[in-house]
Amino acid sequence: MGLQSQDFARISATTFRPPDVRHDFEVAKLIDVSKCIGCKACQAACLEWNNLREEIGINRGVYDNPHDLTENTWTLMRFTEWENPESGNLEWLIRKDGCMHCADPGCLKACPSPGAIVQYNNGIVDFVSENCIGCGYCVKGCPFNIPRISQADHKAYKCTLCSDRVSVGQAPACAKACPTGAIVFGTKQAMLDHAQGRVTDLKSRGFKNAGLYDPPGVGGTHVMYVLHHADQPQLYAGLPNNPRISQVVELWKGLTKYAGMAVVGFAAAFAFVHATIARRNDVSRAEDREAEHLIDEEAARGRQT
Amino acid sequence: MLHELSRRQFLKAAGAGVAGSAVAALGFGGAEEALAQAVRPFKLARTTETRNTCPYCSVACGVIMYGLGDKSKNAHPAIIHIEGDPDHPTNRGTLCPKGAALLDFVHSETRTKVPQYRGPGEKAFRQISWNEALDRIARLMKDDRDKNFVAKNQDGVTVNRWLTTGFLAASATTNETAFLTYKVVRSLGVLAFDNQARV
Amino acid sequence: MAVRREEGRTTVDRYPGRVRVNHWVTAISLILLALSGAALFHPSLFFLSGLFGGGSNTRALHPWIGVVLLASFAILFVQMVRYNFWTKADTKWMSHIGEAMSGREENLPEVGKYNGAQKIVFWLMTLLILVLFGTGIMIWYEYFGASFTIEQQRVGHILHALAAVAMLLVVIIHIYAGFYVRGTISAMTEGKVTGGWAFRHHRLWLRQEAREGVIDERQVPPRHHGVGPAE
Amino acid sequence: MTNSWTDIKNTDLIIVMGGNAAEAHPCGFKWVTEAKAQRGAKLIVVDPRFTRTASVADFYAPIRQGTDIAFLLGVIRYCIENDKIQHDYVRAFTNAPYLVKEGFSYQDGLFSGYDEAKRDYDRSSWDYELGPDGYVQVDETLQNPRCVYQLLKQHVAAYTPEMVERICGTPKDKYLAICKMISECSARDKTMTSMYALGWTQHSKGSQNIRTMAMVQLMLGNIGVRGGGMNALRGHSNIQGLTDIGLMSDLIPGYLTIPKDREVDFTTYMSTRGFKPLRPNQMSYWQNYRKFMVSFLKSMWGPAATAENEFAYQWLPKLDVGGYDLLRIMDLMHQGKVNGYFCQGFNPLLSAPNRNKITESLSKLKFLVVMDPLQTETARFWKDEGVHNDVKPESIKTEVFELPTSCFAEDEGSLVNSGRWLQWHWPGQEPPGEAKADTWIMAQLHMRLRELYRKEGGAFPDPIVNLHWPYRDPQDPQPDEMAKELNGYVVSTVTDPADPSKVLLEKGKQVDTFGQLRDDGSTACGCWIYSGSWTERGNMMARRDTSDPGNTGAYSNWAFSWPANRRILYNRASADLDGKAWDPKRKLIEWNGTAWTGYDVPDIAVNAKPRDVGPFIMNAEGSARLFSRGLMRDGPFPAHYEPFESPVANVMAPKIRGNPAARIFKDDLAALGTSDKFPYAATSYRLTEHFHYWTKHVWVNAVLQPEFFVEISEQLAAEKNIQKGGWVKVSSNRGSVYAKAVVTKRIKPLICDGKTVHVVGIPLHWGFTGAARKGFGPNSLTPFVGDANTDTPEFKAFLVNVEPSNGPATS
Repeated sequence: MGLQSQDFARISATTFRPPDVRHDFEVAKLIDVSKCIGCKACQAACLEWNNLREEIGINRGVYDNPHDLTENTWTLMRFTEWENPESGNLEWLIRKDGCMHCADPGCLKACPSPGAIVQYNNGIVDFVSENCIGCGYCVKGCPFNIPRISQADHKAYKCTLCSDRVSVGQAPACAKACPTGAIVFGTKQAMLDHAQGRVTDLKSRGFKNAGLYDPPGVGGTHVMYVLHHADQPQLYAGLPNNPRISQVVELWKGLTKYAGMAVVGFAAAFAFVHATIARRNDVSRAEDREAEHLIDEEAARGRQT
Repeated sequence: MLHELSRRQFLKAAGAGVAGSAVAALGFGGAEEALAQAVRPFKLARTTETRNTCPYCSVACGVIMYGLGDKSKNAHPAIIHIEGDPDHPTNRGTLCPKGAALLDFVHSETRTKVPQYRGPGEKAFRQISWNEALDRIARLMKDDRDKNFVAKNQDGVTVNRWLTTGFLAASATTNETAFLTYKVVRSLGVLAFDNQARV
Repeated sequence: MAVRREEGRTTVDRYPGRVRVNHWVTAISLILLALSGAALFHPSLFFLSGLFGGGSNTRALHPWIGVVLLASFAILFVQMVRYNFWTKADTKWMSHIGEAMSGREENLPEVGKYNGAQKIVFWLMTLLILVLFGTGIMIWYEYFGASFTIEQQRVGHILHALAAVAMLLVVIIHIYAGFYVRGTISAMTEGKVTGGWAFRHHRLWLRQEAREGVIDERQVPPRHHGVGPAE
Repeated sequence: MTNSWTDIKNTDLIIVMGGNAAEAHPCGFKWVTEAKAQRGAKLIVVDPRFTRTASVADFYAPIRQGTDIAFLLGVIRYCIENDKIQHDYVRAFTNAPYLVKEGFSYQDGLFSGYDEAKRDYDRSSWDYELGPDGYVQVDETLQNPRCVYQLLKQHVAAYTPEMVERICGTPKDKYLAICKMISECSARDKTMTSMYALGWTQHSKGSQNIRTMAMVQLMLGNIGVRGGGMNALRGHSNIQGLTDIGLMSDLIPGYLTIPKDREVDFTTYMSTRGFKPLRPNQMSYWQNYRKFMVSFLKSMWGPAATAENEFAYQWLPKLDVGGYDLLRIMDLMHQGKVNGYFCQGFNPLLSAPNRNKITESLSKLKFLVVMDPLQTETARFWKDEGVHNDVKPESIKTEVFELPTSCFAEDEGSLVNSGRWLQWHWPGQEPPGEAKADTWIMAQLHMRLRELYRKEGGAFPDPIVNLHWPYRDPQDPQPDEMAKELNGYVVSTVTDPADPSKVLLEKGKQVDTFGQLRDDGSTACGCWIYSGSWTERGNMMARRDTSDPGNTGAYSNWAFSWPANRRILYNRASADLDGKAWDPKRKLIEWNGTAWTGYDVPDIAVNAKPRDVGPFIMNAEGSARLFSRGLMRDGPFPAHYEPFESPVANVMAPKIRGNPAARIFKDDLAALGTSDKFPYAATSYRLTEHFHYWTKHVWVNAVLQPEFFVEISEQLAAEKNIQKGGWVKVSSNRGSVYAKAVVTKRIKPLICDGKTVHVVGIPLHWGFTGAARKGFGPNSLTPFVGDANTDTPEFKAFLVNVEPSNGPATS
C-alpha cells in the first residue's frame, strides 16, 4: 500500500513541499508523568510490537535499564530522585523518554537523503529505512537527542509512534499497554483538553507549577508531557527547558546551503564571462624567438661560471 | 500518478529538464520510494485471535494471543504476538511489563521440551521417554507407599495416611488441573500437600 | 630538469612524472569529493549520489576519498613547498594582477617557477584541506560519532560546508587559470612547457633552467659552437 | 479480596501497606488511579522503602518492617480517642457489644493461658460469656468493662503516637497526619480500601497484621461496602483457586477441613463442624457443611461412596498434627523422613526459606519429580553452578525427573483472580516439543498406579482403585469434565418428598447452586463454592458480557464470581440496620420491604429481614469479630511482637522474642542471627519488571532488569564505603549472597527506640537458569520460621550484614 504525497506534511531533502490538500486529524500521545509508576510496560510493549530485542545489560546502581536509548530501545524510562526543597519530600520523577514527533522536526530538516524522514499529515515523524543513508545528520538535527544509528546496518532508528498501528486506527503499543493510563493517545486537541483536566487535578493536590509540556520552540510536539513541575522540565532527566533546532543547524541547512550554491555558481559564471571578454593570453612568435636568445645567453653564462 | 507527480516536481527543482533521463539513470529515486514505502505493514492482519488470561499475578488480565494460521488442517498454529484484551473489565487492554512480554515466555529458550532424568550421583540430565519416566515414577511411588503407608495410628484409629512422599502444587495451573491433582494425590493418602499460597 | 632543443621547438621540463601522478590523484579525489559532497550538501544535487552507487555508498566513500586526498596532497606539498615561499616580487606581481588577468604581462616583474597568485592557491589549498579533513573527522559518524559531542559535530558540519565552498572556489580559479593561460596544461600532461611560455610567464625560472644547461636533441646539430651536455 | 479490582474505583482513600500494588499488580493499581481521577481519592503508602507506589502517592510515611500491628493498633486508639468510629455499624455488625469470659487477660505481651514449653496457648478463656439460652450476652451500650469494645479500648491504650514512633520509626507528625486521613473514613459516605499482599503475610504474625487492619476497617464501617474492604492482592494467577480447591495439607475443596486423628468417624467429624448459632435466628453456610462434605466425597469416589461406608470418609487421610505445610515437610525431609517429592510448577529451591537447608533436604530424597514449563533451579538443585549453586553432584543420590508441561498459552480452563472471579481461557498453540498438560501427567500417574494396585495389590488400594474417574478418555481427562465436577451434578433423581411425581433434581444434570446439594449422596460436587460456575446453562466462567448497570464496577455478567456470583462479600453490611444504603450514592443492595435488591447477589437470604440476620454469615455470631475468640493461635487481639530477627528488643515486652505462639523448629531457632553480628534490617520483595522466578526466562524482562541487586540508603553506603553500582556481599546467619548495590534516597535510616536502623532491600527474581544474569534469591538469607496461624515464612523482616566486595568472580 503506497501513500500519496498528499499524505505528507514534510519530506526530507526535497525541494518541494507536498501539496497541502489533505487534512488528517493530528494525533498526539500525552505522557502524564504524575501518573507514571515507571513499570516499563511501555518499554516491553515497544520491544515486543516492533519485534526488537535489546541485549541483556548489567545493573549500574540505578533502575534505568537499558542505560540509554539505542537502535533497538526506542523508548526508555528515566528515573530521577529529587528532594523537593519546598515540601522537603522526596519525589521520584520518572519520565518516559523517546521521540517527541515535533511539528518542526530538526531531524527532518537536517536529513540530506530524499524521503528518508517524512512527516505525515497526522503529525507522526517517521524514518524510512530504505532511504536512510546512515549519515547521522538527524542526530545533530534533533533537539532531544533521540535518533540512534545502528552499527549493524547503518540506518537511523527511533520511535515511529507506531505509525503501522495508527495507520489502521490503533493506539501505539506503549499507550495501549500503560497500566495506569499515564500514556494516553488521541487527536492533538483531545490530548490538550485531557491535559488541562490533569493539570487542574495536580494543582488541587498541591503542585502549583503543574503544567503541560508542548514546547513552542519546535512548533509544538505530538508527544507531550504533563509535569508536576512544568516550571523546571530539566528536573526530569534533563528534559530541555525551551528546545529548538540548534542555530548552527539552522545556519548550516539554511543560509550556507543556498549561499554556497550561489557563490560556486557565481565563480563559474565569472570564469565564463572572463573567458569570453578578456584578451587571449597566448605566447607570440616574438616571445618564442626572444626565448631562444635568452636561452643562449643564459646557457653561455652558465658555462662561464 | 504519484510517480509522475514527484518526478516532475523533482526535475523542476533540479532545474535540469533535459538532463532528466540522465538524472534518472544516475539512480535518483528517493522521494517516490518514500511515498511508497513509508509505513510498516500492520503485522496482525488475518492472524487468529485467542482469548486467554495472563498467568502471572492475580489481577488476571485478559490477553489476546495472535496466532499464525487460520486453524485450517495443515496450518500449524504458533503465537506471534500477545496484547491486552480491551473488553476485559479489569485491565481494559492494558498490560504490565510482564504481561506485555508474555510472547517471550511462551517461546522462551529455557522452556522444558522433553522429559529428562538424572540418576544418583550423575552430573547431567539425559532425555528419556514419557513411558520410561512415568513407569519409573509410578513404581517409586508405589514401593514407597506400600512400605510406609500408615493405616492405623498407635491408638488403633484408622488414619490411612502416607507421609513419606509429598506434593507441592502449582500456583498457576487451572482449577481443573488442580482438582484432578487433588483427586489423584488425596486418593493416595498424601498429607504433605501444599501450594504456593505463602510464597 | 632542463631546457631541450627539439626539432622545430624548444621545451622546458616543468614537472617530473611523480609530481604529475600526485597532482592528478589529488585532482581526481577533489572532483570526486566535490561530487559526493555536493550530493549530501543540497537536495537538488542528491542525484549525484547515483554516481557512487546510491546514498549509503556516497556517505561511506566520501570520507575515505578525503583520506586519499590528504595523503596525495601531503606528498605534493613536500614536492612543491620550497617553490612557494613568498617574496617581494610576488607582492609586486600581485599588485599588477589585473594586467595579468587581462593578458598584459609586459610591465610585470620576472616570475620564478610560480607567480603570487599560484602561491596563494597553493597555500589556500593546504589550509582548506587541513580544515576539511579536521572537520571531516568530527562528522565521520560511523567511526567518530561517539568521540565528539553533538554540539561539536554541529559546528563541524557548518565549518566543513563553508570550507568546501571555499575549496570549490579555489579549484575553479586554479582550473580556469590553467585553461585561460594557453600552453599551461602540457605542464601537467607531458610535464614540459614551450620556451615561449616560460619566457612569457616565468622568465626568471627560464633563466635558471637555461643556466643549468641546454640539451640538444636535434638529429643534425648546427655548426654553431658551444653546445654540450649539461653537467 | 472482599471486593474486586474494579470496585477500587469507588473508594475515597486507598492505603497501601504491607504491599506494593503499583509494582506487583500494575493493572489492578489502575483502579487506584481511576479513584484518584474520578473521585479525587487520596493514596497513602506506608512502607520501609519509597516504592513506585509511593512515587504516585499523596502521602508517604516510612515504617520499620514487622511493626505494622503497633502502627495500626495506634490508629484504632486514635479513632476511639477522637470518636472517629462508625457507631451504628460497630454496634450492630461487630462483636463489640459481646461480653467476654472472666479469666481472659493480657499482660507483658502474653494472653491468658500461655504454655512456654509448647509455645502455645490454652485458648479456653478466650471466649464469650454465654447466657442460659446458649446465646452470647451483649451490652448494646458498650459500657460493660467486659465487653469487647472496652477490652479493645484498654488493649490499644498503650499504642500512643509516641510509642508508635518508638517502635516503627515513623515520625510522629507524619503518623498523626495518616491517622487523621484514615479516621475521616468513619463517616457513612466515606470509605477506605486496604490493599495488601505478602508484605503483611510473610511475618511470624502475618495473620494478625491483616486482622489488625480488618479491625480498623470494621471500626470505620468499611467492610461490605463499595470502595471498602480488605483486599489481599494474591501473588499468583491461580493461587486463589488452588486454595479454594484445598491443595493444602489440611483442606478439602471449599474450605472444608481434613479430619483429625480424634475424629474417628464421620459423625464425630461433623459434631464439631455443624453450625450452632450464637445469636438468635442467625444463618450460616456452615449449616450445610454435611451437604458440602458428602457431595465432595461423592465426587471423589462416586458409586463407591455410600451411606453404608460413611461415604468413604475413612478413605481420607487423617492429620496427627496441625498440618504438613511446606516448612514442616522440608524439616522432615531434612531429618531424612521423606523419600519422594513432587513439585508441580513450584520452585522451592528459591521460594522456601534458608536455601542451604532446602538443598540439604532435597539431597536426602530418593526421588524428586518436577513438572514445569520452565527449567527450574529446583530440578537442578544437584547441579554444580559454582558460587550460584555450590554442590557436589556425585554426593547427591536423588533421582530427578523433569517433566515438560504446557503453559497458559497451550492449555484450557479457569483461573480465579483476587476478586474471586473464575475466568475461562483457551489455548492458542500446541505445547513445544514433547511437553504435555499437567492433567495428562496426573492422569497417567493415576492410571499406572491403579493398574499396579489392581495387579499387585498393596497398602490399602481402595481409595485408589475406586477413585471416581468418569472421563471420556481416562488417559486424558479434559478441562470441561473437571469443571463440571467442580460445579456439582445430580447423581440420582431427587423428588419432592410431599409429591414424588414432582422432580426437584434430575439425574445427570448440573446443579445451579450449592443450595441444591444434598447430604444423602444424591448429589456430587467437587467444590461447593464453585457451584453455579458450569450449570445446565453452560460455562458461566466463559461469560464476556461487559455491561455494568449503575456503573458499580460489579460486572456481574462477566465470568463467574464465587460464591453464587457474588462480587462483594458481606454486602449486607453496605446497608444500615434497616437495610438502607449507608451512602445512597454508593448503593449496593437495599431492603425494599419484602426483599433485598440491588447490584449484587445478597449474601443473606433474599427475604431475610434486616434486623433478623447479621451480615457476617460465615461466623456463628453473624457479626464480625474484633475479638477472635479461640480462632487465632496467637491471641484474640493482635499485639505487637518483634520479628524473630530484629535490630531492637520488643519495647512492650522485652523478654519476648518473635511471636510467642509461632512454631519454630529446634535447629532453626539455633540458626537465628542477632543484631550485634547482623546489624541491618532486611526485607525481600518483588520488582515490577519481573514476576517471581519466571520472567528471568523471558528475554524482554531480563533486559528491563538484568541483574540481582540490593537497595541501601546513601547513609549506609557512605558508612560502609559502598559505591553505587558496585558489588556487595550480603550475609545472614544462614548464608550469603553477592549483589550489585543500588544506593538510593528512597531508603532512609529509621530511628527506633533511639537507635538508628538501616534498612536493606533485597528483591527476588534471580537464580541460575534463564536469560537474565545469574544471581541469588533472598531465600539464601531468610530464617526458617513461619506465621503462627498459616506457617507463612518470615521473608519480610530479618537481619543481615552488608560489606563491599569484588563480586562472586573474585571473592
